[in-house]
Amino acid sequence: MIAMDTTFLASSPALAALGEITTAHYVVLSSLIFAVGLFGVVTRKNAVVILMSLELMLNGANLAFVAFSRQHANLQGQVFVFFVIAVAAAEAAVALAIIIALNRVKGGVSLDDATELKG
Amino acid sequence: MANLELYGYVILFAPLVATVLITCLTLKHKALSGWVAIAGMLAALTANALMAAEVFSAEPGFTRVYEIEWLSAGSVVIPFGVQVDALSTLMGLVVTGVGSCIFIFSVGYMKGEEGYSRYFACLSLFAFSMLGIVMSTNLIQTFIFWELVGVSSYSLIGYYLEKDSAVDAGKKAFLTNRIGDFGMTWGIILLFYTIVDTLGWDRASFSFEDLRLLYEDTGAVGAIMAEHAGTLALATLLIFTGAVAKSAQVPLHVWLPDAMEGPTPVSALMHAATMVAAGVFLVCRLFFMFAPYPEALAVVAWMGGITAFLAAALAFVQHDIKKVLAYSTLSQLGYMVLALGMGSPPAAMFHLTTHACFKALLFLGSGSVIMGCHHEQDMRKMGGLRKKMPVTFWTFVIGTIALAGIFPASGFWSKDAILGSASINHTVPGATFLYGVGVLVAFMTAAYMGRCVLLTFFGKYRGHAHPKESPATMTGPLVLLAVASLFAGALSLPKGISAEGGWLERALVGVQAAPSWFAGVHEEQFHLSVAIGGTVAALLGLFVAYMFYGSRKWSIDGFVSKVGPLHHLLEKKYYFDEFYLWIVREVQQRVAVLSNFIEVHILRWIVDTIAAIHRWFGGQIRLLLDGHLHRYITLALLGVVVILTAVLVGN
Amino acid sequence: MDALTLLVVVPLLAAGLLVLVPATSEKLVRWTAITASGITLGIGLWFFRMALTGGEAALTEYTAAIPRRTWVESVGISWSVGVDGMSVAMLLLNSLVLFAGCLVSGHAIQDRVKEYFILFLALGAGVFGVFIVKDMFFLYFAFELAVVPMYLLIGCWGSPKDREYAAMKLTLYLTAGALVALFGLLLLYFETWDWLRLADPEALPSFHLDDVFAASDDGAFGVGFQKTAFALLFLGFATIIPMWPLHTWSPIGHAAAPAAGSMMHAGVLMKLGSFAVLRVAFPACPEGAAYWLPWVAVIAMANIIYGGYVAMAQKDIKFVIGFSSSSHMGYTLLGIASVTVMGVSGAVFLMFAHGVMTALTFGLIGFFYDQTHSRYIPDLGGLAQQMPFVGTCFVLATMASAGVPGFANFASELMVMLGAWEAGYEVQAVIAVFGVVITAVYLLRALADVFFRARKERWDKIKDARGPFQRAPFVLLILVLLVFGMYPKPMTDVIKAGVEPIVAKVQAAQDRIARETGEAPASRRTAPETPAAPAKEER
Amino acid sequence: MNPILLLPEFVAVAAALGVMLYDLWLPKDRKAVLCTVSMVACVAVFAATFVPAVADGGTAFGGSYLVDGMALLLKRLFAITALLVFVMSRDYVEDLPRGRGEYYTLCLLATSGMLICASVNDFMSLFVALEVVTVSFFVLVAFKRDSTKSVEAGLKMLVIGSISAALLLYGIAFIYGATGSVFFADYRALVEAPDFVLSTELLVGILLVFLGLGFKTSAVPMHVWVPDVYEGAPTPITAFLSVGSKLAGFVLMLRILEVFGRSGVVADELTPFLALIAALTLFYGNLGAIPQTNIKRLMGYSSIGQCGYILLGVAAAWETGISATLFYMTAYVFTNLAVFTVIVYVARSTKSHEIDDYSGLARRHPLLGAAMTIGLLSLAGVPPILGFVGKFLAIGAAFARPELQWLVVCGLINVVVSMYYYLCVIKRMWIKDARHPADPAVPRRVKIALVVSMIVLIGGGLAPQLVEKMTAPAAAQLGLSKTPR
Repeated sequence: MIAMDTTFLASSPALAALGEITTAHYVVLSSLIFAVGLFGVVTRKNAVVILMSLELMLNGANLAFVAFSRQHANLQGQVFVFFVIAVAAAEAAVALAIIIALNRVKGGVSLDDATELKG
Repeated sequence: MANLELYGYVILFAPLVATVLITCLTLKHKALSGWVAIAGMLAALTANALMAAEVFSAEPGFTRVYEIEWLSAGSVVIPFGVQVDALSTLMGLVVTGVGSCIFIFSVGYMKGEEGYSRYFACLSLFAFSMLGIVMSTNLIQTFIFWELVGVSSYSLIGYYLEKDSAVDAGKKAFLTNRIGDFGMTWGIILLFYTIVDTLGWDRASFSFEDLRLLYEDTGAVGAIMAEHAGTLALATLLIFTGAVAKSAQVPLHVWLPDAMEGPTPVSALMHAATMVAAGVFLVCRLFFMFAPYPEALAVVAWMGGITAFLAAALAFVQHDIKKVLAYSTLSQLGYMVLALGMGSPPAAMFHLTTHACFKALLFLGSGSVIMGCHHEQDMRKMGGLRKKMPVTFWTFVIGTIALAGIFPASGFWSKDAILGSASINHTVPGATFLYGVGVLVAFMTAAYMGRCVLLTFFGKYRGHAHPKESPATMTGPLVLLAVASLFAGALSLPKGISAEGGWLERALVGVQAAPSWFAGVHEEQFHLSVAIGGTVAALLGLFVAYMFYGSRKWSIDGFVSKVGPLHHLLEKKYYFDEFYLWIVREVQQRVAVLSNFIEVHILRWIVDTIAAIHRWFGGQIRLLLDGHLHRYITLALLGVVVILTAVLVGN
Repeated sequence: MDALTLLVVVPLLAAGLLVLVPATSEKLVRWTAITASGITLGIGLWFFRMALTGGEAALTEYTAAIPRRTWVESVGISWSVGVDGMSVAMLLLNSLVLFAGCLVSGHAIQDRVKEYFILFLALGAGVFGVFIVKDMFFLYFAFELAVVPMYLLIGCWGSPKDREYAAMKLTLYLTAGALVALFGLLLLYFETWDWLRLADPEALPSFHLDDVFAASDDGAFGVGFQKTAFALLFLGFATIIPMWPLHTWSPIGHAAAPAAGSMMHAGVLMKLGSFAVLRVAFPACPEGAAYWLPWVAVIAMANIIYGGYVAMAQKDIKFVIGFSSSSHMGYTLLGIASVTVMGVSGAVFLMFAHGVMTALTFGLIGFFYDQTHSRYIPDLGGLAQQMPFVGTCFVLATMASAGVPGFANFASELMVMLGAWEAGYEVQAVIAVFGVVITAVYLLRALADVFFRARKERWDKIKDARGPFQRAPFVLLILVLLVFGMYPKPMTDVIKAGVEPIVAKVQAAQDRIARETGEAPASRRTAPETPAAPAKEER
Repeated sequence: MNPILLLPEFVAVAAALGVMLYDLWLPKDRKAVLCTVSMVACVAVFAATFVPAVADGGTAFGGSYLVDGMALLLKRLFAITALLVFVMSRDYVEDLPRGRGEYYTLCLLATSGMLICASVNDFMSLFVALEVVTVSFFVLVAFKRDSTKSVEAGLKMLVIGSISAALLLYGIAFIYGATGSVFFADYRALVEAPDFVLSTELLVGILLVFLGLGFKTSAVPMHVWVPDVYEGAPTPITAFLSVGSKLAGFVLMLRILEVFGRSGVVADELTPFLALIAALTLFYGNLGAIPQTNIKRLMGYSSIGQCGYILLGVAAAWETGISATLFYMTAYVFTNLAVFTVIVYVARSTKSHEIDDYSGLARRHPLLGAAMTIGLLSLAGVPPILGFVGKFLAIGAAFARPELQWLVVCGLINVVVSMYYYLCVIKRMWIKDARHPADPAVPRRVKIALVVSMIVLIGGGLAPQLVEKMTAPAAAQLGLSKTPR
């Protein structure tokens, strides 16, 4: 997914400022963070941990936004990030509420407690 | 001659009207139904008589055809109408004449029957169908009524619809005739399209008269026809199979004996006098199609001869009086067909006419006997009825004499005509042999009829009922028919007896096409030798019968024991029925079961399996979501990766 | 509103009214339905009279006078209807069967009368739709509309034993078939659009058959395309004919359905397929037809013989008749395949005759089944003594079905045989003739075992059809059979006029092919008297 | 810059807040008033879309907010959806132990989110609007917090939803990276430029966005949550999900398709991608539905299948295709909501969602029976019902693209498959004998709602042009190719 040509970065005026570190590095980093989050979601059983991994994924995306924003030298990306953070906060709140509810009805927050609905 | 058309349609539709009236109005009022039917029949008779007056007074070969378009599509036109000529008039007279007698007889015979009205409705329907054949102007129309005759016979044979034997007999009759009709349809279509292919659409037609023109054409058309003689002959023989079934010739004869399940008047009218003669009539009607092909005629002749002999032989081993008459009918029909094969339609028609009279007489006589003995049909339980029912006895004897062909009864003349035509025929291979067969059959006929009379009327009564003479409505027709049987011979006294030769012969001159080779085959001379031979044979037959059953000088059992296997063969009716049953049960039914197997276990199975496969997939898919969120996530991400790679690799 | 549209509107409107009628007032419900179907019967007869007096010209004129009512413009759906001789015959058939069906149901149906008649009328409307529309969208629309109510009719009022399976199978099978046909229709639709766009790049597409035919006449459809399209259309529609081996839905469907259900199903539904083939597939893809029909002529034999023998092995009277239907449809197929005026007219005439006959048969079977609750032949027997009237009618129906002269079926089957031979299918013609023998075998057997033979006490309680209300439908149908059997000319003339242009098209295609392959054109068949009128129309 | 364009959204949000406040001083037993208020709000929203200033359309906030034919149509559909959902919610909510006020508030918030979705014109508002809808639904799904099923459903939806949101977001990031903008206007200009070349990351971005939206439209592979959540969620919410949230997803799909699909290059990439998804979705939904015994679960699978059919039209990606899609959505709103209304009220009497408990419904309660039957037949695509026309148009539109005809075949096969399981339900209602003698009590407003839906369904089926007159212009405005390529 991240094996992309970065020629489109060539014309960026920001390159000079960045010195060695190109947008490509940020993008790679962001996708790594995203991947880590993904990995966490797939592997962990604890709902709370999964929630954290989800946040990680979002933040991976955020990093990409910021990087691109920097590269394109416009603020749209950064603004977007604020929106994402806000939304993520709301989502986290709801998520925690749900997890608490789960804990109340199931006495646990492991995903294995939630296998009643199937087929 | 305009009113000829009127007569024609009256003859045709009067019985139909009767049928409709009975079914729609008078079902409840039995007596009335009977008289409605008789009225219809008499109307037809009158019209027919009027017609006869005009037709027979006209010059020989007089023919009028009145047609309307019944159906047309593409370039095919199927007409419908009435054809008025000597042949149809004569046949019409037989049907209406004998028919009237039997209708009246039925009033007495069927008294008190539950389905009285139904009986008369069907009887009128039959009359309509039969007259339809007679009056028909073309092959399709003939076929239509041909089938209808089959239907009405089905409905009358199965008249006692609670009796299994009756129902099955009806079915048998219908199906056997269907087989004949199959050949007939095939023949008609083949004939039609052969003409289309060879002569083009504008010459193609179903009408007898158009076809006759083609066949009798001596010019270009005739030449083309000659080229395709093979196909045309085949078509002719296929059409003949229809006649074979209807006139119960071997091997399609099996239905006729069983048809005796019907009420006796029905047997008399349909299965002796008229319906079964339809085949003979058809061949006369189409004789111009047979005449050019000696091979075809040979087939016809042999079929007739064989039937005549085999059936006569069977008549000896019957105990049911009606069965005896039935087989004698078979053999007499064989006679007529033989005559046709020998190239003498007039002789055939002559015998048809006379036979209609005396065989109807015999059947009605037997009917009267049967009623007298309270519906007992087994001759072994009769005997000595001579005193108890004199009228029946005498009329029956007259009928027997006529049938045996003893001078001066009508049978003598007509049989003589047939034997004569056989004796002088030089075209049919083995004609002389067939002539011999004819004489032999004459002997057998006399013999088994003698047996029948002796068993029934002489000796002492062996039954338990109290036989007494039948009412006038029954004896009346008997007398009428007896007179007819005696004097019908006058219709066609051959040359040498009467000055100008056979009247019927001359009237039917139109019937015969005469290709060159054919001349003189059929001219009806009186041959003393033939006459004497026939008569001697008949007398001999009566003598033998007397020795066995009258004086009992010769032991029947001893004789039987001598010819054991032959007797057994006769008892088994040459295993025809067994053979057909085997076809039906073993072959046909197996095919049916096999097809059903394919239907259920292959076709249906395939469809159901397709459905089952879908259900199975459904079951598998639901298992994907087993409730574990991890599984879900993995599935989703897997899907994402697969789809992305698929698309990205795709381009 | 034109009378044709009325044919669809009246039943639908009646169904709509029935929704408002309280379910308790069953009498009102029944009479509404009967009146509605009566009106359609009137219209049907009116059209038949028009065809008789005015001939095809009158019908064409009438059709031309009906405007195209644009429905969904952007995709070219329009409500436009029309009749020709062929559809007039079918309209008459459907209105007859619908009317008779309503009468029969009038006393046969006691449970949920309201729902029953709503569905029944919807079914009728759908069938009428198929017979009159000239728009492919509505053709499919009406087709489905006719199929789906059958599900509930069979499911709710059918015989409990096998109704669920039968109903489901029938509905899914026919829908699948319809969808195959739909694929073909869409092929035609877009091919036609391309053709329209040649003339005017901005042209909107059109589902209208006239446009399709115009494109076809203009040679817009390549031979390959026609082969594909015809194959799809034919396969799709052949499911409901039903053509062997696609027939397995049909007999069990007959068996499970309630009396009037089987009447509509066997009497009319099964005719939709062959009608649609003649109405759409033939004129649209003559080349395809010319290419495929010889195969159809072969399969028709399978229908006739196989169907006959399977019927012979059945113990259930409804199955016997069911398989005999698919056997009879073999003749229709053969007639269609012959592509001669004689054969095709015969096929259409047979559709009519068989429709009436089989409706009669199922009406009668339903009548005694409602009392005996057994269709198992060995159980029955001697019924003619308890119910002479029904027995008589059944004998007549059997005779008609066995192709006895005097009934319309004989004339039509004869036409088919003549047509087949004319087209050069001699072998098939002979086999078809033989098929009549087979038919007689199993029909007479069934007849004898059900209605004749010894009286059985267990059936002594059942009642014969009494009074005009119960007898009317049977008498009506029998009369129709007899009238057109005794004197078929009026009907055949009407049908012929409608069939000729269609046949002419395909024959022209056959001749083209023959010229190309260099062999002599199909031997002896004659061109129709009237040449094919190009189905163009000012747009 | 004319904020009046947002009137419908304003109304919705105001109503949401109003309800929340009003809830504070309403006595416990009079919460039903809130339902009435919400319904009035929906009507107001519906009316607001007809205010000339709104109906004329236009853009706001520097072009990041767009009101065009499609937007208006969808807004109206959302209003109707919400209204019908409230109609069926009232009694249901009365049975809830607590939080009735919040229920209505959240529904109205979700509605406002959908309304915004209909007219987003840049990715920021797209993401926010989407999340507004999603997050509200997280809460609503898990609303019965003592019910294990409800909570579990909430959790599952939450996790899958967040993952898809992340995917979406990452896709947007890619697009932003490739183009340097988040405004659709810029994209339109970009792709229509003659020198436009499709870079891999732009493509990947677009695909990721579509996959992310697949979560809302319940398209494979993001459909995995659907059956469980549909079963676990409170029934009116299931209804809302199955219609509102799905349509929100589709309107966004269409919007992005409209934005990027103007360039043949992109369209050629998208068509096979969407076709693939459509095919998978069709088979998954319809085959999976066959063995179901729980009506809500069945409807879950069915809604996956329906999504497949809508995708048929989307994949076709030409004017008629979009028009067909909009048509299908319109039909889908009334159809599905009618069905779910019946489900809600049957469950109130039988306390069960087992399909077997629908036995004899047609006898027990003709109105519910008829509504359910017509609804299911409409889903199955049987004339003369609105759903049939929608299906017909969608299939026809896809058929126009020769490279999509294999997809049409899949569609046709699934028509038969889906007809099977819908008929199985109908069979129980009509043929089987009743299990529960208890007749569901149905209040008048619900009866009215059902009758109206039925009239719409049948009337629309007989005269589809009435609906088509709304959808076709809306589709035309999007300016996609007028003929199939």
